[in-house]
Amino acid sequence: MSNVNIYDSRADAAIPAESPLAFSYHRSGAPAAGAASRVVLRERPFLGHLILRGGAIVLDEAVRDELGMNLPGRPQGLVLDASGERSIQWLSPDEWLLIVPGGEEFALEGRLRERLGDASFAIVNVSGGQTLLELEGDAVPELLMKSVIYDAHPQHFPVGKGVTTVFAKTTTILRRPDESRWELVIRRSFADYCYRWLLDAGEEYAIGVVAA
Amino acid sequence: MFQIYCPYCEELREEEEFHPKGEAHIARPLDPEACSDEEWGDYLFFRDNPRGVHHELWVHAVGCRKFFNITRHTVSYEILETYRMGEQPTITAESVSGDLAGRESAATARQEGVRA
Amino acid sequence: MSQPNRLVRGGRIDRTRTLSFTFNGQAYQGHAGDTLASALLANGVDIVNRSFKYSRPRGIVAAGAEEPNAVVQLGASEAGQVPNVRATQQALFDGLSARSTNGWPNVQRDLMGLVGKLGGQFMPPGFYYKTFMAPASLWMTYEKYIRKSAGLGRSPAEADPDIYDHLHRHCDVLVIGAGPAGLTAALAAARSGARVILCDEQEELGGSLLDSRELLDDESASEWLATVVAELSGRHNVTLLPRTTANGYHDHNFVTLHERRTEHLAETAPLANGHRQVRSRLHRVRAGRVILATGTHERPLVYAGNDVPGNLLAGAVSTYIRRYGVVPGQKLVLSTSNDHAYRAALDWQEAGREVVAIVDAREAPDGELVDQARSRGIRVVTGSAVIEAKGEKRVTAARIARVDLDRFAVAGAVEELHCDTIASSGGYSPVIHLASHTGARPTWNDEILGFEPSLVKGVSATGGARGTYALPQVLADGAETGSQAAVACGYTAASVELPRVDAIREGQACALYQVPHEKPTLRAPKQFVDLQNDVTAAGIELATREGFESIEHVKRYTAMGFGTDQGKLGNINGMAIAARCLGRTIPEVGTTVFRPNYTPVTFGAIVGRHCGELFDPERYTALHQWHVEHGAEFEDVGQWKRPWYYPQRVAGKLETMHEAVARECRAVREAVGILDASTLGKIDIQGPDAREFLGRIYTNKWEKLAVGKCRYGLMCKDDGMVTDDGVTSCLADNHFVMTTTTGGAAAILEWLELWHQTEWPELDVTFTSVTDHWATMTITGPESRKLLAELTDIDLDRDSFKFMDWREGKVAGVPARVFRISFTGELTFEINVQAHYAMHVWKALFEHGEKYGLTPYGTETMHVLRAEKGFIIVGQDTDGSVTPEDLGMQWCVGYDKPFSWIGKRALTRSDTARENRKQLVGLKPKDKAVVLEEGAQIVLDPKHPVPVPMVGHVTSSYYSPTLDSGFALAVVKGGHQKLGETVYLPMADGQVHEAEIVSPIFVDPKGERQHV
Amino acid sequence: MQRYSGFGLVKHALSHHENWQRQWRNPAPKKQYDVIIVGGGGHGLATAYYLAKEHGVKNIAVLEKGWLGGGNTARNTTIVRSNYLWDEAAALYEHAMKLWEGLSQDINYNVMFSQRGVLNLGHTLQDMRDIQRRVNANRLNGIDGEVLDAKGVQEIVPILDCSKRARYPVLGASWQPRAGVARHDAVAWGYARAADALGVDLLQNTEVTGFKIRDGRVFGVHTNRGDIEAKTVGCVTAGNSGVLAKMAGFRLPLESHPLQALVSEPLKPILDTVVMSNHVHGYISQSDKGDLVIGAGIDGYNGYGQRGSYPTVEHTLQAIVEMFPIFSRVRMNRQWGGIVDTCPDACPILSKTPVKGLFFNCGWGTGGFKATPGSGHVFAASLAKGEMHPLAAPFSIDRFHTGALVDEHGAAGVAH
Repeated sequence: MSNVNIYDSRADAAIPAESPLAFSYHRSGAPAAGAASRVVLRERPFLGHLILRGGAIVLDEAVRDELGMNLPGRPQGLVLDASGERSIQWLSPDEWLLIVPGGEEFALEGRLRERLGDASFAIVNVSGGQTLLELEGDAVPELLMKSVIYDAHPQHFPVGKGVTTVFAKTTTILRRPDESRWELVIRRSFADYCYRWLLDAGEEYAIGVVAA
Repeated sequence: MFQIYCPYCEELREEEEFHPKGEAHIARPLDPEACSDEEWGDYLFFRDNPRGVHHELWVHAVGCRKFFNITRHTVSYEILETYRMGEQPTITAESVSGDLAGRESAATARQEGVRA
Repeated sequence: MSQPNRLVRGGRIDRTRTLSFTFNGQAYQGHAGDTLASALLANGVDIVNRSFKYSRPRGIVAAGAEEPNAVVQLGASEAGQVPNVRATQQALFDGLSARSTNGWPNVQRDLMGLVGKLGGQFMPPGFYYKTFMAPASLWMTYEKYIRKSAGLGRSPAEADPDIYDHLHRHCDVLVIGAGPAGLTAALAAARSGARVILCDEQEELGGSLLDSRELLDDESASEWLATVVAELSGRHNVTLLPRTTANGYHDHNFVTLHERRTEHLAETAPLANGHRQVRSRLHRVRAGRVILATGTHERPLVYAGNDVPGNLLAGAVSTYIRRYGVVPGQKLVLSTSNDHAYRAALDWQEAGREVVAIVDAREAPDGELVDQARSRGIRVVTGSAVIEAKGEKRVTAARIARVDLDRFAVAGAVEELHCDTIASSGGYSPVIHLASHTGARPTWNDEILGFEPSLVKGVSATGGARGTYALPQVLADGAETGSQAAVACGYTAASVELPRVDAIREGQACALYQVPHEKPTLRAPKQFVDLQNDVTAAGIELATREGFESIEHVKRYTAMGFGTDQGKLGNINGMAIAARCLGRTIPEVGTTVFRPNYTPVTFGAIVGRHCGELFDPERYTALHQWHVEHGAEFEDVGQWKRPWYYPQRVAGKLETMHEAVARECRAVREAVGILDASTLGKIDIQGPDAREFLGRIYTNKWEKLAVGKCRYGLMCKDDGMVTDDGVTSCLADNHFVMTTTTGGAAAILEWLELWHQTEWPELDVTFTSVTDHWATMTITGPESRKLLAELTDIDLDRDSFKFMDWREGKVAGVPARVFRISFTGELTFEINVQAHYAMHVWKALFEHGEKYGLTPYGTETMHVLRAEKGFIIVGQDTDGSVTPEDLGMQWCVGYDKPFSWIGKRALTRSDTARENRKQLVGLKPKDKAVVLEEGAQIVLDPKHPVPVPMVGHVTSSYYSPTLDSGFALAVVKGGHQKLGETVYLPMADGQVHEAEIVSPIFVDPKGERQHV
Repeated sequence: MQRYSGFGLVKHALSHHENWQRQWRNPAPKKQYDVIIVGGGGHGLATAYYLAKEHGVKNIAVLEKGWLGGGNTARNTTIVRSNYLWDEAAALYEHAMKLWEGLSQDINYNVMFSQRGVLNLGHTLQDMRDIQRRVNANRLNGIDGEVLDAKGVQEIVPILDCSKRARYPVLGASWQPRAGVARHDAVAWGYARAADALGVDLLQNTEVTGFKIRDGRVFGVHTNRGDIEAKTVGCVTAGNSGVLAKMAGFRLPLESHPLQALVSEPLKPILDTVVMSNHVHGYISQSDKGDLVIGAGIDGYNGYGQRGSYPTVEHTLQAIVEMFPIFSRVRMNRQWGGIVDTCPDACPILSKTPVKGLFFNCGWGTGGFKATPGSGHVFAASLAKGEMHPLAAPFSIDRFHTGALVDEHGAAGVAH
């Protein structure tokens, strides 16, 4: 759709950026991951996050051409590209979350907009508002059981699935990009709460943090 | 606590992901200025509030953020169906009056049970 | 130390591990595997408590969740106190310390007992409704003493050192109860591949198999049990949860399981591998199918003196002997209505103690166990019952007699049998509590003389829980039920080979609840129905005489079933007694429905991790650390922590709020201030119909707002009342960004979606929250342009970048959108950058801002500055009953917009269009030193007697450093027509303030400063 | 009526309690009454009592489909207070408060009205503004109350966490000393006994299945025990008002929601006042028996099931433990739910209806129990005169058409 303002809000690499967890690392620290750690948490900050709105049929082709991925048309679908660096996730029948390496999002938005022309769609850059946490380790399913109300049993939550659900007293997007890894996409203003929650709930698994 | 089938996510989800938004199918009058005060008040405030089969509006607030409708029994709390915005229910108080009448009276009777 | 009642062998306890504990300060020993109750019985402790109302000595009656008497205070340390622990469910651990909850000076010699003995007669049910009324003024004093004598244990006085958590579990089949039925059910479901959870409230799985006499495949039940548990625990698809009570069954198969993880180890949770562990855990389970394998509770018989220590349930006697190796006495009399209870006598005899007699209410009992008893030489007295227990602190004798159950009378001579223990059994009640938690009404079954559960969708019952009692049938029923449940979840049935069990033939039981006494019930010695609440058969009879005919009335009037045991022992006996008194049958009297919890659950476990600093999320902006480091005090706004003010240290002293705010206000009006405004809700709106949508949702017009321009908008609900406000900017023709109030952000996004999705889906527009994406820094004050100019490439010239314009450009090297809007009335720039860079920009502003006197200010200063300009805060100056017109904001209402926008129609309703509504005005206190109280009520005649007619109230009030005076915003009836009039504000301290109604704009009424 | 007294109790004890009279009769329904009250809860029984006592109406029936006092009267958290914000609501609740103060003596039944005081806590600056506004209004309306700061609150409730450590620290409270709690069941039974003594027929297990209406005027009801005639019918059926309105052919501006409550196990006295917090959402008192009585929030959906959702209970206990960390090891005994008819403005409806002679008293939301005597008193006067009592008049159904709502949750947010 034309007649929108698209704006690259990402600054030059020289400008210092702070991840949503900067204050949390400062205040709560980051327990080192060790051999006993049954959960390891790693933040992947500063990625490009785009919200894509519109009809699946309209968007599918554009996404495939620009990203080489199919738009997941089924609910809870999550698709990654071959590198695993780019992903697109179903959020609602007319809403998807695109996550790409930081810095790619503006150009991608431009290319998608150009390709989609006057079709009915919207793209919103939300990169500054969220961050991605990776969880690995054998106790992750149990830690998730403590934290999210959604059934994260591997049988019910296969690789390639992603949901928006309740995390403690806030919300998260929970994704399973591969067999060993789970991802949480959390909102910036709730990031500290989520971090404190994970450290607290993960204490019995000797949770370790690989700080960004 | 309910488990609700979201017609957009196409699976059963926990009630905590949803917000109830009151009676379904309350259409805003197309020409509000033509309404009398009484008609406007009726639209704003007056509700069916049935004891039995009820159509209600919910939103999958922590999920797909879509509004949709639930047909639910307000005594047994059984969810009879969920359907998308713009659709009409296939189950109504009238359509199940035979089948549910028994269930409802049983449910009503439950009210008088002894509470331990 | 000796344990006089401990057998040398037998039971499942570990005699090699001796544990020390104290009860009422006295040291005792028990063994690993004991409960506190079994250890107390082993040590010959008869009196464990004093009763609630009559202070009668009470002993242990049961061996499980149904125990009404042995409710103790646990804990050696103050923080480790736990009130009202049921000794029958508390595993013994080394160092355990417990006390009785009642009894003064102690349970052995209790002075209140005298009161109970002498005064008991004056305390029939409901006596307090009939007394303590005169004089009325004394009730609070009476109440103090009533309260003092009530209650069981005491609350800890210190905060809980332990932690708790929740697990959100999902499974195909949840099996509740790991007795024989539950085990085969779980096995069948598990073998089919279903995800299974099996929980049991006891310390170990097995249920009745733990004290069973039957052989399974020719071996003791524990052998078979061990094999099954081994298989289940080896399966990936099975979760076994011992020490876990299913406490609540909720709608759609949501079940709460309370797992006690450390209560068997110590009073506060010990560390595990150096880490804290949770004391108890709540499993919030959503199950495809729920199987109730909860077994039965035995009913005691109701006879005179049935509360004297030494009266036990027959089944409990067996449990203590067979499971714990404890015989709770020397000489036993068993009073029964059924065969099953004969086991208690057989077990007693096998333990080497004397069975004085079995007194059976049936005329001709003929089951296998009866034959066994007779063949072992035990005296069996038929057609009779124990009509009274003698003894005070321990049973000394049983008075037995022939009873005529039809006529409810003693029918023969009374014989007194010396004994120290009376076991009784009046039959078995299926444990149906969970099944009735969502309102399903159990039905009476005359064959089993008990209530059967009625089951909602997705729930089945098996074994004793549905009245199937014989072990072979129970095992088979469990397997069948488990298999069906798995199939219902989409799995294929798997086979379960059942162990061979020789069935014991049992004769028909008879219906016996209250045993008749020679004297009529009202004159007989007390016959207890509900031991915990001291409810007697006479009390129930009296209630029915007084017209309490509904069983619910009877229960409420007598308090039957309202204890911490929730009437597990007494309810059905009580119903039977009420039925007899009313000449009705039990089902005619009613039914019994239970409420969660099955057994009480620690608050901490229900709260889980949601306490302390995780009670509610604290939302932070990207600049939070800076605020903390610069000494900000914070205000809670919704979940956000917003800087409230920044007290500075001046001459070694920290400023008061008043001083800090005055300084911050002056900085803004005279130089430049900076506010972190990131918390404002921001919604990105795109689509060709975005403009149309805004026009419908806001009160004012949007069709002509040009790209690059901003506009203030007001939102109403369809009742015409203001609900939110904010500035919305046109980024492009089809692209807007809306700001909302901090607290309203989520609700407004949902509000927009509601209208779009339900009423106007044809409008092509989308809404996305970008609140977190953008950080917003407001620099405001006469020096703000100069400051910003040092950091930006944007042309800040007043003619090219006008008030209510926005521009894109770099600020401190960061791409930014800058909005020239003002909430202070001063020259203002709101700088929005991607939040990752907020700290960089903020610090850069301070690097350059020092020379201009850049001063951070918080919400308090913001409030003062906006109020001086008459800008409202929705939720403070409005309260859901205020229209745009009441606010005098007709300039913000598009009366002639073609679409009848949300809220418009309601404005012309008769009351909404009325004159003399409360309207927003300014108030100038006559004494400028006075800062009126926010919430002060406004009157026209302060001398008017109470009730004084009120015409409005103060909504916002501050001291203005600019005016050097207090000032306020207020709503006043017809205020817009009353400018210049004087009103009065009578305060609690007797002072009456005078104020003049003025325009709500106190500073720069022409709005020149923001345009400079 | 046999008068109750301590002396009488002794006398009965000496005769083994064999001579107590029924507290109320169990009469057969008559064909016709002057006034029928539908609903035998606290409000309905109070209405009947005051009709008989103060308005000389002798021929009254109360129709109860179950057992007396078996609805919300039996299911609430027993809090009584009158510190409402708006003049109209404050006047009605204060009217009730004055009746509470002499109620036990008036009906010769100890309703155990314990004026132990109620604190409404404030946790945010806006909470405190609202509290000041309300207390100032209360004072000018002649209702007791004061604004306390955190220190003042701490003095009254030493076990409350008033520290700044709390997520939402206590900033202060409103304090109404005359407020308190009462024994809920006794209120229903006391009114029932007193009404019965004045000749009112209390008909239990009598369910109204329809109204007899001719020419827009009511002249009786259909019941499961046959038709009963009366020219004046007052419906006081919280939790069923919408159902009855539908029988009479109109709708009401209310919805019925679950409201949950819970109790702990009985404890020795630890909490001597009522503490309510709207912000963290929990309210608590300790019953004379020792239970902590805790009220939860309303579930957002319609429900007649007398139960709500579990998270509502969880949130409430989180709030309680947040306020009282020492209660973490105390255990919850029992939870239950009631059905509250809520109006859009959190105020009741006391009103004539489109059917002449048919009056409704409903929509009390979470505020019903505390209003019981006042509600019955003004409703009785309205039924007797055929015109709404001045204190009831602002609560007419009309207000939902004119817009004259009395918005008790808009500003005060304390409608419990």
